Amino acid sequence: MIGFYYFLSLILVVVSLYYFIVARSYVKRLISVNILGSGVFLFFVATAKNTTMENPDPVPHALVLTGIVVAVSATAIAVALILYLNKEER
Amino acid sequence: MPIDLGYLVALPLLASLLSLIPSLRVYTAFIFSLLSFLLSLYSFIYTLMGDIPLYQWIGGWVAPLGIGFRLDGLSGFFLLMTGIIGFFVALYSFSFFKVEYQRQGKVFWFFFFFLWAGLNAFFLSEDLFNLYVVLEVLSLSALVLVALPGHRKAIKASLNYLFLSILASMFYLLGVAMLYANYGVLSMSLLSEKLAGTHAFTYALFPIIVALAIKSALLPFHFWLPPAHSSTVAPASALLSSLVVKPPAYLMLRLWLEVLPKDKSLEYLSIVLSLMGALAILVGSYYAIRQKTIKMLLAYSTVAQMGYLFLMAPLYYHGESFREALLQAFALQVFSHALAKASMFLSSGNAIYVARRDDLSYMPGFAHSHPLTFFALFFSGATLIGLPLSAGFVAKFLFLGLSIRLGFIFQGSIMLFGSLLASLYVYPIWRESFSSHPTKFYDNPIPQLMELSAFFLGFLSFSSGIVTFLLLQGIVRG
Amino acid sequence: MLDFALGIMLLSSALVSLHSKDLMKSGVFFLIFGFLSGLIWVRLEAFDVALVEIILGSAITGFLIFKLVKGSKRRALRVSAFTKAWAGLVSLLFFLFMLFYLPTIERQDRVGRLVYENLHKSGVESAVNAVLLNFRGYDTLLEVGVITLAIFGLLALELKREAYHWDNPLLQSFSKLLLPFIVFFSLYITYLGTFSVGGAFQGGALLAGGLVFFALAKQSLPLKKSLILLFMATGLGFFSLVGLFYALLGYGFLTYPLKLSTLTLIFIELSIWISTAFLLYTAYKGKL
Amino acid sequence: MERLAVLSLLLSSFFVSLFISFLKEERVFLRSLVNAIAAFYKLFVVAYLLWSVYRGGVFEIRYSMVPFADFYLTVDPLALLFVSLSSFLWLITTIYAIGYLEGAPNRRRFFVFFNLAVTSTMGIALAGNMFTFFLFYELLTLSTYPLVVHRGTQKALRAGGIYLVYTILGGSLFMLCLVLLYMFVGDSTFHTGGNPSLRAWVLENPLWGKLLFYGFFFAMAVKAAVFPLHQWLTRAMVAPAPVSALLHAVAVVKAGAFGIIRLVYELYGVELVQSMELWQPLAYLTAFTILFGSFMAVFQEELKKRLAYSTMSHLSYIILGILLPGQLSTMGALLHLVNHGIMKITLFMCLGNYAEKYGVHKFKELDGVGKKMPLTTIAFTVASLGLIGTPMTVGYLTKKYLEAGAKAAGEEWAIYVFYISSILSVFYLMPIVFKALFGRSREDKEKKGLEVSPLMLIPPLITAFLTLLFGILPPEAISPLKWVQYIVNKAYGGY
Amino acid sequence: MVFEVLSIMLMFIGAFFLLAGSVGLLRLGDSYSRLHALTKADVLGFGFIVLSCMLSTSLFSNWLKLFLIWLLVISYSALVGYALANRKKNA
Repeated sequence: MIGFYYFLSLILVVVSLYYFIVARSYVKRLISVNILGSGVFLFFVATAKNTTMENPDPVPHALVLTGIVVAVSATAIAVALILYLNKEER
Repeated sequence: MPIDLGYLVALPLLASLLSLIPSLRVYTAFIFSLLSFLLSLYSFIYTLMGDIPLYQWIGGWVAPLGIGFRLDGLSGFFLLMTGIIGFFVALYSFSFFKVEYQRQGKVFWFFFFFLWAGLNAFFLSEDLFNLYVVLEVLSLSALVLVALPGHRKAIKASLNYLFLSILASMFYLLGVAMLYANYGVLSMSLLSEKLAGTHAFTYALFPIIVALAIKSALLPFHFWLPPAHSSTVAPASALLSSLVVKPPAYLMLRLWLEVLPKDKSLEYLSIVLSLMGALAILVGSYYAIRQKTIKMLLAYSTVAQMGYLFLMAPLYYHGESFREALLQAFALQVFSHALAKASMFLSSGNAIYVARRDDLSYMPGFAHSHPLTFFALFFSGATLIGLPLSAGFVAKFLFLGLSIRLGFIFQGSIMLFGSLLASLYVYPIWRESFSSHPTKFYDNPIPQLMELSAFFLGFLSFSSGIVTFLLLQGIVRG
Repeated sequence: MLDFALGIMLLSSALVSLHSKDLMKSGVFFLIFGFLSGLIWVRLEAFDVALVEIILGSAITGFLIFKLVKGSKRRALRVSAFTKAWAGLVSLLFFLFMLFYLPTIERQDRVGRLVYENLHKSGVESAVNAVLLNFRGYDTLLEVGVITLAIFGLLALELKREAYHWDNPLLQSFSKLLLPFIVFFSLYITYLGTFSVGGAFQGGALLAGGLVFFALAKQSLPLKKSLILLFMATGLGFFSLVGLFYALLGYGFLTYPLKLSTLTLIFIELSIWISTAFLLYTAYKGKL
Repeated sequence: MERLAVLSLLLSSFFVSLFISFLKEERVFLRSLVNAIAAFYKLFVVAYLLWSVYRGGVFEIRYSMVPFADFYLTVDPLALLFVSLSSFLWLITTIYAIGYLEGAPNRRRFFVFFNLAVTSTMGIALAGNMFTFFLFYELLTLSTYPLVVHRGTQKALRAGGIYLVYTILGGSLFMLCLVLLYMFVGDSTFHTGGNPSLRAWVLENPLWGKLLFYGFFFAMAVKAAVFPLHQWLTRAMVAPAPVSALLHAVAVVKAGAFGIIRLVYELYGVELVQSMELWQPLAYLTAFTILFGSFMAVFQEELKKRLAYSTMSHLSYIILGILLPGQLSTMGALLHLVNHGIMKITLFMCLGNYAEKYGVHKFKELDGVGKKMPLTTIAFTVASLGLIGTPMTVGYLTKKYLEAGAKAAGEEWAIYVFYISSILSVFYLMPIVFKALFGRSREDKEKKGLEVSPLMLIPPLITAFLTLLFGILPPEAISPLKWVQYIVNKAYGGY
Repeated sequence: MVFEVLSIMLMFIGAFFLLAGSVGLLRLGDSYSRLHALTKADVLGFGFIVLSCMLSTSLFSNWLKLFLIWLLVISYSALVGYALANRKKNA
């Protein structure tokens, strides 16, 4: 069951990497980065579950929590910059 | 008596928050930049005398559970570098933001101290995930500094920089996740024992090395650096070019020398990195020579100079017996380039302040009108080329000697050729600042503090060659 | 069987969101992707992460992305066939590379066992929050720093653009009615964090959602601008001050003595709660 | 106390240059005062060192500056010869420069780099091992470039560019050889009879030893303007007179020659050089340079270019003297190191006076200047006679020893080279004197008062007088000849 | 025991209404009627599921929480329905 999630995170990372490079607009590139992030976090949480203990290993959970907050803050700045560029274009 | 290394990180953070209050801004900026400089100086002196490597576990939780600060010769040395450059750029910015970019001046200090805290945190931390968060702090604050001027070119450059640095951070995180999945440990000191004899880490190494290459603008990923470093205000580009690009290379060296055991795939990787480094030097210098504006020239020269650190990758791999000399050469190359580049960017800031134009042909004849800025440009240019008495020369000398002793003729010849190329792109700056062509004569004075800080940085980078044995004592001890 | 279904739905929503030409559709599917990944976290018993993912990862990020959808041109960047080819090649190679890697991961309990053994010394019952606030408190300090840095960076760029809003009487009255409950509920979630699922970031994000909902109906908060700035800075300010305070006392940076740790952690959680809320609220507003 | 003396020798001009860089442009008097004080202090220290080294005192400073090599300054008789020469001539040139640059723009920058250049010359002289020598050798490049490009005109910038290309290429070659030396031999300190560990290594693998020797030789030859590498010297004549006087008579070119002396006598050792037959091809090259230099000088229209070519040829006198085996030729070379410096500096200063007073740069503008400026012309004549090697002048001494050395070494062809060169030098020096004295008189530019400000007139007269004095003095009296004899005795056990 | 059977039965009824709502969303042509299906059927289905959950727990505090959740969802979907319709009319 864990192997499936590892594989799923792998696909997410690879697909979003492809679309990151091929993205036509900044919004698409931003979405692909976020999805890549979710893929990596899935890998982390799958590792958390991959233990002999009954409840999962809390350290990756804390790390993913930090990762999500960092990803959100980076997205917030990216949004501001893209808004500036869009406004500038018109 | 070792101080609590936490101060080195927490104080600049507090300073950045305090600098938001308009009335307190100038005082906090001065007091805290001085304080942080003294702190890094003290930690450097501690590496000379105290027992190092000094481990301090945050929250009292030991290795696998908690995060630790580690202070050894190399990190102490880089803390000193950050302190010196941070302090002089702070001095420069005091008068720079009085005369120019007043609006940006208000917010500059917040990101300046954040960057400083991030750099201190990076050189001290020894936990892989913690380094991810610090890398993110560095990229975001550098990013906003790039976007500071607010015109379209700066915003576009910072956006490209943002995307590439998020991608690199995600790759780095993937590498850390893979290492954690296989070895269940995040701290570097524990990792080195666990890695001995296994092969799984080579998989995890690939995303980490790619991420670090992107962050330090190694060749195929260097497109974001020139527009980013050249489109922003002078003190910001000085900080970016001299400090923000260095930590990834430092981390790569630390991983290489201390954490990763010898492995076939590592050898191939070192060869690939060395090739990319060589290309970076050649292409970077080629573009630097062709540039018309001084800031683009300096940005491309950063790409070239960073190439040296990666060029020597095979030496890190094979040079087990010369570990100490390699560390010293690496540290000196980074130190001299950082100081020289910071002084050159600050002087280019002076040039733009006087001539109101960025391109090289309009660079004012500094030799005639502003001797101090001319000395800064002259001495830091000499350090970039690697002329003696400068730490750059000692670094090149060490690298050259080691590459010949270990039989890497290719690396040695590229290193020598690279310093010749460097003189090719530093020469136009000297020539322009010397020419007494009438259009080049501007007598409006540059604020005293701006000239002095640029001069001192350049002079320090040049004369640091004399005291190299003192600077390197920390690295020798541990 | 359920994992398989969730996985397929997640993958398809990601593919549609990435591939579709219409930006609005890719935005909507990105939201769906966020909720589904939240569900998958729940399936993997990572409840705290599920909560954060759904509130922060998909709702707030989705909302920020929707701000972009209207303005952006579709064809901002030129992408040649050559880049498509090498991008495909690179991702394929990376896929194969990772495929070889996956089998090397074996089942072992890593730092988790240590966390549970030391849980009683951390002053917090919930394992994830213990790691987050005490064992790896330094990470969280830097993380709060990152989000403060990002939002102040946003403000520094001083975008003049007015945020999207919809002044409708029904929305105004409803949001006015709902706001107190949301504030109370987010406080409850933050407090809940000390001994079970929940925590500072989740509560803060929830409150941010409420505030955004309130501001959506073109109502501005009755607070002064400097007060909002203060709230935004409390997270980082209080946390680092506490760290320094304990360092001065001689315990060491961010080291809480056993009997004081629960109290300090609660105060730290509250400061993070209030600062995350107002930071994300300003991220929506775009300016103070 | 001894360490202080050596260090102060080096640092006195370094701190002066640092102090001046902060001094405002207008503070002319303070700047000249500081310069003069530093010069006199330096002379005093040199005198003290001369006296105490003669008594057998040993002065040295050694600290490990770089992980593998150390910064080593030592005062041995050879170093003292060069130090006394350059400090004396530096004093002369400083006085001359203060006079010459009266009212010229950015003198502040000029004197900063002027002092830096002298610091590096002192460093080159005092260097105890090849690493320290290289440090100051490159610092010399760095400090002389701004002096060459001082005026900032397009021509000056181009000349500076070429100067940089040559010196940086030479520097890189030097660095490569130094790295090889340190990697394979590990130590490069100078010993009177040659570095023992180096000799052991060279005997082991002769091919590498030969390559290393030629590498070092050509790296130095760039500065010593040996034939293929001399273009920068003639072009650098664009620099102001005091610069070309001090640099091309004393500092830059002599540094190259001095380096070759260190290389042949103190790094490789004379026996090794002769036993490995290293010196023949180089001797032919330098001989060709002598002839080429003198030959080209005859046709130069620009007066300063003419002197540049003559410097090139006279430098190769010194190198040829070093390369020829035997003590006599060595003495001749060391003597010429000093004599050429004194004579050439007089010629450059006289040319500077002509250019300053009547704006004379070309040969054809010279006529009638001699009558208006009698004293300068006398100094010029005496110095050019010395250069030619007429008896009773210092030049004659060097010629006598060089020819005796060549005969002792069994290389008769060298004697003919010296003869031809001195005849050629008659052709390129005497016409200047005759044109100045007997050319058409010059009514148009009637300048009252003394020919040229005293500050610019006295230095050439002093040096011209010295060329005569040292020529006439018997060997026992205190003179460069006596010191050279002392060096050779001490180094090679009796002559 | 009765409660378990009853809650499973209610769960099925709720699921059935949710199915009806989503089918209505897909099949019905006009956007207003689709909106109608979305708000009415789904909210009813959700009500039944909440009821079944309430039956399966014994704690009174859970009952209260579930009831509040139900209240929130009802008012929220009404508001969203109104907003969508309003936007559709003005656009």
